[in-house]
Amino acid sequence: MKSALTDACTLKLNNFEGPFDLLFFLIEKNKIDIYDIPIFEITEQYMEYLAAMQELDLEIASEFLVMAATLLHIKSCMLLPKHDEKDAEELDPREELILKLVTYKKYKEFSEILKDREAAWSKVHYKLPEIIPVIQQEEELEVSPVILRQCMMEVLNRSRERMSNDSRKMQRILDQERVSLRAKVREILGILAKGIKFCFSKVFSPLTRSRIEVATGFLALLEVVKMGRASVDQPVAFGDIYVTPEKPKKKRENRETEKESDLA
Amino acid sequence: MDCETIIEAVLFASGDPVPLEKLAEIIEKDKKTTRGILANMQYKFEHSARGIMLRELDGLWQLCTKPELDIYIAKLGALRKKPGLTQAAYETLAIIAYNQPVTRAYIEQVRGVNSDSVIMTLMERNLIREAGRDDAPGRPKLYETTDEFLRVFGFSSLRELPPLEMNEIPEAVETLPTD
Amino acid sequence: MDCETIIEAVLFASGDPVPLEKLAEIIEKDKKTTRGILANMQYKFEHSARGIMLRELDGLWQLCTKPELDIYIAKLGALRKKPGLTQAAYETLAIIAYNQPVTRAYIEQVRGVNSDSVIMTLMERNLIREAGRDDAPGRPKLYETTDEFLRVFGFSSLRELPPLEMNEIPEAVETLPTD
Repeated sequence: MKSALTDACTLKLNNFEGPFDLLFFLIEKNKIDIYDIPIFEITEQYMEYLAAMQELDLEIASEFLVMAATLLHIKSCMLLPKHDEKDAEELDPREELILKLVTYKKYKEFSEILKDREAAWSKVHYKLPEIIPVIQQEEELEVSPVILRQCMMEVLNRSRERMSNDSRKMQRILDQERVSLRAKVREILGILAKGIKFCFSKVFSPLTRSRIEVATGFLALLEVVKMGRASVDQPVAFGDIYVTPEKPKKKRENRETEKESDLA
Repeated sequence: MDCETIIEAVLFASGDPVPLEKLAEIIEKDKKTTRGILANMQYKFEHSARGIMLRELDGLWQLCTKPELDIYIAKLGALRKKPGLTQAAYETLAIIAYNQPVTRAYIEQVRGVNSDSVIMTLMERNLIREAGRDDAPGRPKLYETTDEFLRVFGFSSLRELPPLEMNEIPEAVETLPTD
Repeated sequence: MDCETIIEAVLFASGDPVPLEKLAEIIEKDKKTTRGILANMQYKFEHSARGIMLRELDGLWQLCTKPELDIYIAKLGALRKKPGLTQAAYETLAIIAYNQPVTRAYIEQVRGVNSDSVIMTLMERNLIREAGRDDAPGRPKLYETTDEFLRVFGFSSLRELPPLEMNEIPEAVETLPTD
């Protein structure tokens, strides 16, 4: 093989698309079997080419340097003595490179075919389009019952979510404000059961209870009085109301009054 | 190479009218011969099942489509736009379909957004129509789906609407506040 | 009205490739019948003294001049010849054509060199386009060839790409002599 340096100088130096392109060129030039690359010669020629590029002050793309490193690595691997049979069966260090080169070759060949076809078909000429007015045509709607149903479910779910957001807010208010008459009646009866007299405004103090609670408490008190379980006394108009427990009346009568209060 | 073949290709590629002189130069004939060839071509185009014809405009020659084929060419310009429905339209249509007749207020309650323009679109598409007025205060308009709705969705009657499983239907809808 | 007449006029007026579906719709035939009519027309154009021919591009149909008439059309002048592609562009296009949709990383792996600007050029020439993103980490863009690729290189569909015979590679590698 001749020195590649002289050759390389005559080459259009930056004509190679990449390291594969250059390697491929060297392989073709030396009429080498791509499946049996003499790595020592190829590496040498490749390095000489890079050196030539450097001499000419051409910028060497990093890919070319990576390939140089790869070639040198393969070369050193092949220089290592093989220890035993097993090593011999191991992968040829060139294999990966060869695979890549063969693949590259296929596409390079096809790119030649593309070039030829392009040349052939560039002889075909087309006509510029006429100006054709665009008519907006209303065509059949593309709809789906499945989507209709799905949208219904989505909108309902969204509605539910929105509602539950609203009702959660409402609930929070109601949680604070909801006062059941029955609960208040039970509360008052509970106090009366202890047999003690109490001041209504102390138990249902506006300081500790909401307005609704106080009002409901008052209604509950009236219920309790109606039931005959307590008597009330208000010594001063608009003053404190004192509640005194009363003995329950006959059972039957009780039940009736309780029923009434249920209805109320 | 046949002169008619060349002229057809040249006029086709040009698109624009080409002067007789230019054509004569290309086929390497004199003007009179070229004119004869063109006239012959013109006759053949006219009297055969060709879609195009040869037209002379003041010494310029041009290929163009035959005028009677205009209606077919116009179809090229027809945008093959398969309109679908937007999510909003589907939702609104679904609410109407499943609850008809229904007021605009109800639709907006369920969707949670103003639905005026969607209802307009659905009316324009003839998928819904007005169906009298509700007895509620203000006597709001009611909406229902049309036969076109059934046809487009391929239902033979409203009973064919895909069922909504009862457990999937949120109670919220039944207890809607009338805000 | 004769279907061939209509198709000729429509394709002439269009200039651009027209989908089979559109032609079928215009002549009011089914796709199969339309394809038959087109094949018949194609044959007739080819075997008569016509200057134009009918070509298919992946289901799209277009009229164009016969390639052998190029020399005459060139005499019209003003032919807009696009500059040729670089070697790198052909290589990249070859890799994309056979592996589409394909990532930039794959192209660079095969070519052994950065291919950003080549891909940009091919995109500008409308020979390739983006085709979504790969599922791989980083979700890299995918590239595929366009109808313009088919048109420029004279394929009626990607199925016409000549086989690459990649299958011969593995065997060859297995029988590597150990130098």
